[in-house]
Amino acid sequence: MTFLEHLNQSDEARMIRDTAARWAGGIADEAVRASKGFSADRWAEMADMGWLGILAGEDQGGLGMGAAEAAILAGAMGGAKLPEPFIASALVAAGALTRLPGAAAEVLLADIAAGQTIAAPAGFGLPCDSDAPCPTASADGDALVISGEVTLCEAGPATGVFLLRTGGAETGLVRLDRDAPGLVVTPYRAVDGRHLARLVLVQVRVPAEAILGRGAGAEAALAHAEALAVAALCADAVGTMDRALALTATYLNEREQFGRKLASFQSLRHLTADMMVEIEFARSMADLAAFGCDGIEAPGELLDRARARVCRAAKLVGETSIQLHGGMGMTDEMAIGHYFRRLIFLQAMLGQEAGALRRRARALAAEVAA
Amino acid sequence: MTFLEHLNQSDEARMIRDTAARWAGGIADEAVRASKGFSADRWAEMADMGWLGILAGEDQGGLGMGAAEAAILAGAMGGAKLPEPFIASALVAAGALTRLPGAAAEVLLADIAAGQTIAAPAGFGLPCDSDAPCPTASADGDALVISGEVTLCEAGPATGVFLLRTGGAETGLVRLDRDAPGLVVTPYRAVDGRHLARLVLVQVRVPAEAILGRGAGAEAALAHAEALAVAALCADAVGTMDRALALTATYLNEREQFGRKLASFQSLRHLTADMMVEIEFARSMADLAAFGCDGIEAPGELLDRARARVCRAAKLVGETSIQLHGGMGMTDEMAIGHYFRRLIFLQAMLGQEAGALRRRARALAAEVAA
Amino acid sequence: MKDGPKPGQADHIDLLLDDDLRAFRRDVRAFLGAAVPPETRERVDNGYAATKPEIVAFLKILATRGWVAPGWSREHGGPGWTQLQRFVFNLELARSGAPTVPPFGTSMVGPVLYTFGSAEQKARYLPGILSGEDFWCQGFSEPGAGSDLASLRTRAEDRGDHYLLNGQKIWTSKAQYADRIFLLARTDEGERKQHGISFFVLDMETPGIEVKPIISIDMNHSLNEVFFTDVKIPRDGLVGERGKGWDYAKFLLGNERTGITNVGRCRNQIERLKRLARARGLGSDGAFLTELARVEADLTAMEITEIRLLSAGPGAPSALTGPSILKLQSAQIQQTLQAMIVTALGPMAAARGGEFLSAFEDLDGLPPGFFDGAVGEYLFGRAASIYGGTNQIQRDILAKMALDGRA
Amino acid sequence: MKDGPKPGQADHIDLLLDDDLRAFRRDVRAFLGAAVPPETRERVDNGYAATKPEIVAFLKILATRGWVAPGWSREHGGPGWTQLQRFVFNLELARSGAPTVPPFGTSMVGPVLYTFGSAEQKARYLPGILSGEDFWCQGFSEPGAGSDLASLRTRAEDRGDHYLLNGQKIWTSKAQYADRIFLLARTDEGERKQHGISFFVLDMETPGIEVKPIISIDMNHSLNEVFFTDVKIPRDGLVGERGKGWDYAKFLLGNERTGITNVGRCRNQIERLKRLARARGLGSDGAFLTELARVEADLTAMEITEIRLLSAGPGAPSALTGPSILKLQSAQIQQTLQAMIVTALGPMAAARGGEFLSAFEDLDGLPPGFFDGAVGEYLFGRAASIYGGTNQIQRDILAKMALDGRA
Repeated sequence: MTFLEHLNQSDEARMIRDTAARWAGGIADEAVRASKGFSADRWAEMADMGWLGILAGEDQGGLGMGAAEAAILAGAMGGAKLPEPFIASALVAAGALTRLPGAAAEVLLADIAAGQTIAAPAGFGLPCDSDAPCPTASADGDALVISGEVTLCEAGPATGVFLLRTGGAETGLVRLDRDAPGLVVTPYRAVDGRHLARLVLVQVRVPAEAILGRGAGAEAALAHAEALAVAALCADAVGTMDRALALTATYLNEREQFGRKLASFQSLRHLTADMMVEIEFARSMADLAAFGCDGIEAPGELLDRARARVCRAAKLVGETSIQLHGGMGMTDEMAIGHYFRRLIFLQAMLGQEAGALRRRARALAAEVAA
Repeated sequence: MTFLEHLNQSDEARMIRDTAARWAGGIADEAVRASKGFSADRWAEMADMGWLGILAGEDQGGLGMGAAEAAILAGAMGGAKLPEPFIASALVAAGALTRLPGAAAEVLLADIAAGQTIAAPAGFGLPCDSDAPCPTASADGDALVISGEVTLCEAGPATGVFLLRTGGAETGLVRLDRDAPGLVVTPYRAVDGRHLARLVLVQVRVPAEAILGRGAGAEAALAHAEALAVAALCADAVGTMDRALALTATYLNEREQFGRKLASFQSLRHLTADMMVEIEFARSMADLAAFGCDGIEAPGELLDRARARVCRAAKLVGETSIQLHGGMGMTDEMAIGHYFRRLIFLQAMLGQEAGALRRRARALAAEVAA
Repeated sequence: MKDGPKPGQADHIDLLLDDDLRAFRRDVRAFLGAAVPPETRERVDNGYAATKPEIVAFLKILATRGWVAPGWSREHGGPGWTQLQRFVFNLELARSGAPTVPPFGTSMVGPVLYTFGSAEQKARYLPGILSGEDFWCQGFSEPGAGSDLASLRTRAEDRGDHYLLNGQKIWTSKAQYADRIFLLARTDEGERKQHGISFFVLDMETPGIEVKPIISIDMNHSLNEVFFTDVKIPRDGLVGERGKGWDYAKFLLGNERTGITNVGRCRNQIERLKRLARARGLGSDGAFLTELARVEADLTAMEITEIRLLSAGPGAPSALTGPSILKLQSAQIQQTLQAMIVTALGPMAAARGGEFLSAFEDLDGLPPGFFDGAVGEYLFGRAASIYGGTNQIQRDILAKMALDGRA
Repeated sequence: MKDGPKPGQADHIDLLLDDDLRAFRRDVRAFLGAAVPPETRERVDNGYAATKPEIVAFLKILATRGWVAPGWSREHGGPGWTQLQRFVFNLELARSGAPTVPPFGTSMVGPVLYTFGSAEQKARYLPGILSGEDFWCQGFSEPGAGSDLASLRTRAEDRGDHYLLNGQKIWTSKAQYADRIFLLARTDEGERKQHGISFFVLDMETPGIEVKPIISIDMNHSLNEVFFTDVKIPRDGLVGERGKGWDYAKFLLGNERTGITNVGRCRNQIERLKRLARARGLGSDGAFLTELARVEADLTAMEITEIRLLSAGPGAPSALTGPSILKLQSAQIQQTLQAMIVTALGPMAAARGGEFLSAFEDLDGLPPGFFDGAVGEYLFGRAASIYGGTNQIQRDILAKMALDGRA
């Protein structure tokens, strides 16, 4: 597939887009607040529509689609500011599993697709480019024994399985059940209210059949999952920003000050225009990132550019939308603040603009010094 | 003197300010253009008013004033965008000489003050913080033999003497006459039209009586001259920006578009406000730099902050003033472009914002790594 | 210069002061160093708002030196400090990690009362402000009016022995703590909407007042809506002349603007950034360090600008532009610092709340409160460019002077 | 993917193209590599405008392939390229250091003529455009009208066998080189000021035309004023319908906007920045390198946005917002790059002009033309946010769509 084909969505992709827009558009702000981080009903609906298996093959009960379609869904989640771990389970964890051979991966993928299991990537993908060390694994017969910590993992009470990246002597990817002896899961919340957790592993024993991948095979799966994470987070951010802009435009048209509609003040109009520009540039980068997952062999540097540019846009759009809402934007009551907080979450998951630029700046240093 | 006393100008300083404002205010744009980089008449007027000796002691025919008063004059030069090397000769060169003992320095200082000699600092002060190496000197009996190059020196046809900083075996400061055998002065122009020159020295012999200072004594004089250069350039920039703002405000009030005064468009109004803010912050830093010359023992880091902040302001104010003048701002005919170019010159002389921040960033790296 | 910091040290303020002010600064620093409890200091340093008990306890200590109302003259029971002493005092307050003292009593209603109030009002209200015992709040903004104060719709109807107050205020900071409120209400219809507004003071216990919390985007409660339903304001609750409330409000807001640069907090933030950089290994991140150097230069410029404008006095031309310039730049510098800290937190900027605070002992050697507080401060910090006149309003004010030749 | 650059290489465009486009790109690159003389390449790369002889010589070579008018269909004698082929062609033009081909003939008046002109006009004017022989200029802007084209005051009075033209144009780029001009003039009074404007073409040798240079802030002459005093335009100089000039101008400006991102030049600038960084030892300047990485990301976003908008076609909703978005961002990216280069020049950014060019063999191993050209480009580059609708106008256009729901 070329980038142009990617841009000209397939009929299937358009159908996904329309369905997602309709579904997400029907979810009220109050309903999202009421769910306090997770709605089992919404999750079941996603499963029913096949979205939790969007990347899984038809053999695993999935839709067998690619990053382009996955990104469409992620964008819809952003637009409705849904807190469910769709990206975590259905895209990043499932995306890694699609690249792993073996029955264990297939079974888990099918469970995720069916909505029976929610999986959380641990130590990769979310956040991108984490600077924290992975838990270390050592062999014990054909099992592994793992100790260490994952400080941030997108997992809530409903999350049953962790896909853990391991470091140390035995690098790879394992399935870790929530009730594994020696695993302590401490829950906490994200700035946008979703569920997160800290994992502490003390001599956790993982049997051979739960080892999903090792060495180069696992690395390739992880790289694919990382790319999917970037693409999905970028798409989520664009969906979030689109909605933030729409809310802001509505607000400016509704409210008056000094006897005039806020939307009539040129300074506020120009700030709105700046938001539009940022969003359009972010949209381009989200498209590029989605294309990069399936269409480019080693998209790393392009993904860095994408997350850097999307982070910048997210910061400007988030901050400007609050500014344009004035005092009202400072209240939790208005939806705009929730979108602002989601954008903060997404920037953190994307590694922040500064983090995304770091690798390239180092490469440039080498190039310039040469 | 405390900073507060510095801010509350003396009667003498106020007199200088009023005289300078009146004099500079009377100089027409056309007159400055016509002088093509230097007006002997204006220089003579500056000499008559005693300004060329503002830093020289009364024994040398000077006014014996300090950096605060010198900065007032530099600001006036900026406001009228005068191309004469007032800062170079009367402040930086003369400022170094005031800190050097000995008859040679005294005589030269008196000549500068009287307007008989125009001196140019070479290898220090202008530009600040140059990264180019100094010409190197070695002893030959009690004379010095100097070879090397100074790429940028603020000197024109009327410049008769260079105050040269030497490196190599014999670091110090020497008087170098323009007609010294082995010295080649190649003239060129600055972006704002003033006279610059490249100096190339091949085995130039400087007799003992022309050696103005050596070692620590010369270093102290050079440090003082560098501080004066920063203070004067900052003040010049503020004077330049004040005038750029005034020209812009006038233009916006005179011109119409879409049937309305430009000054009535909120977006243009806000850009004007941003210019004001930048100028006021730059003014504070110029005050600080002037105070630093005489009132603080080792003002280096404060001077770095001052030139960094002033450079940033100069860039924004210069660029914004052109933007607000629209197409007309793009023409050489309008005075505003000349102020813009002067601000480019001043930023270059101040070492650019990036250059001014470099030393502090390094210090912070050490502090943070510790 | 022997009292000043060593050359190259970050604190340049001493270099700009004379011996008396340096001595004053040492005195203030020593006193505050002992006056602020370590737990308060840490919470405040991490960006959390002080609790009411913390504020009250601290004011009690300040009152022992007569320092609760730094801006008041001796005549009114204040310390009679110069503007520069106040500048230094504010700097040291922040440096010590002291709770932010709400400005409503000391900087806002107090000066209105001693300037325009009756002898009875002064006697009744000023002592409680000076002792720190009375907690005030401000009833200016109204829903839909935002920066456009003159459009207010709360009415105080003259009923002979009292005014009958009906209406609603919004953004009332700390109203949940307040003993008293000062407010603007419309008493008459004026030709221009600025006319016919009056200035009142009122006990918060008066029947008919209802305070409803506004949870802000940092998920904290510091703002409120205040509803007035047939509230009887005694006649002596009117301050100054009826219908002159707009003038008093402008007088008060003028006072407010000079205190909002928050230079001291910004200095702390720079120290926090260094601490964070050390913890997160950013010592080789040239972009970060240069950005830090840049904001340091900005902050120095703001300090000098504040000193310059303060020392110029109210008659100088800069007195008109100065408040807006300082407001704009201080909002920008504060927000830049807040954002820099959040960015430097990296992925953990994603976390917030009580569970997070107890999930970790430390992160990169820093307490989780450092992270949580920084994100909260960034969120609530968006207010810096909104409250007290948005950035857009400040630019309008400045442009009027530059382009229309009037204030 | 075997034809693409290696992963990690700066040029991502190949990764986005299909095999045909990659082959097309190779063909264009090979041809242009031979077509541009090294001296021209260096001058253009340093930021200088190409001279008329350089442009003419280059167009002659382009004409051998039929590539003078990349946007024209085969029907009109163009290569019939897709938007993406044109995008790639533009990229390679810049990459090769080719002279900037003035858009006046090929992108502006040409499409107006073949869309709205008479058969005679097409026969007379199009061949000269396609061969590169005729140099055109544009007479739209007038003094005092700036971005407000509809306020123009130049009049063309109907005198039966001719129109009598009186008035003045300004900002006429390259008029000193031009053989012909197209212009807007008022032929009738309309109810709205957009009405009654007509579109004319005219030989520059016609008596009564006077061209006066405008020296711009870079001290160069590329702009002009053009005065018309009783100039007789033959009747067949009127293009399309009388009074419809406003519509044709809008059609023309729509074409203009799609070509102005200058992505290719920006890519060159990034390479120049690296070269400069190498020469000036900025390899350890983390702030500089991060800024460079940031603008690279920006440029990638602009490339993708341009491809995205081009591939969406004129019917898509983005066709309305796209041109303004690209114009705003391209101005910003170009200006950022120009300023970064000037800043990285250090103190020598102070120098300019012919004496400077001959005073040095090289500076830090770079030719003085690198310095002089960079400062000149920075100066003239301010125009990017002014001409073709200022940044402010572009934001007005975007806000109308976001807030008023209309274009």
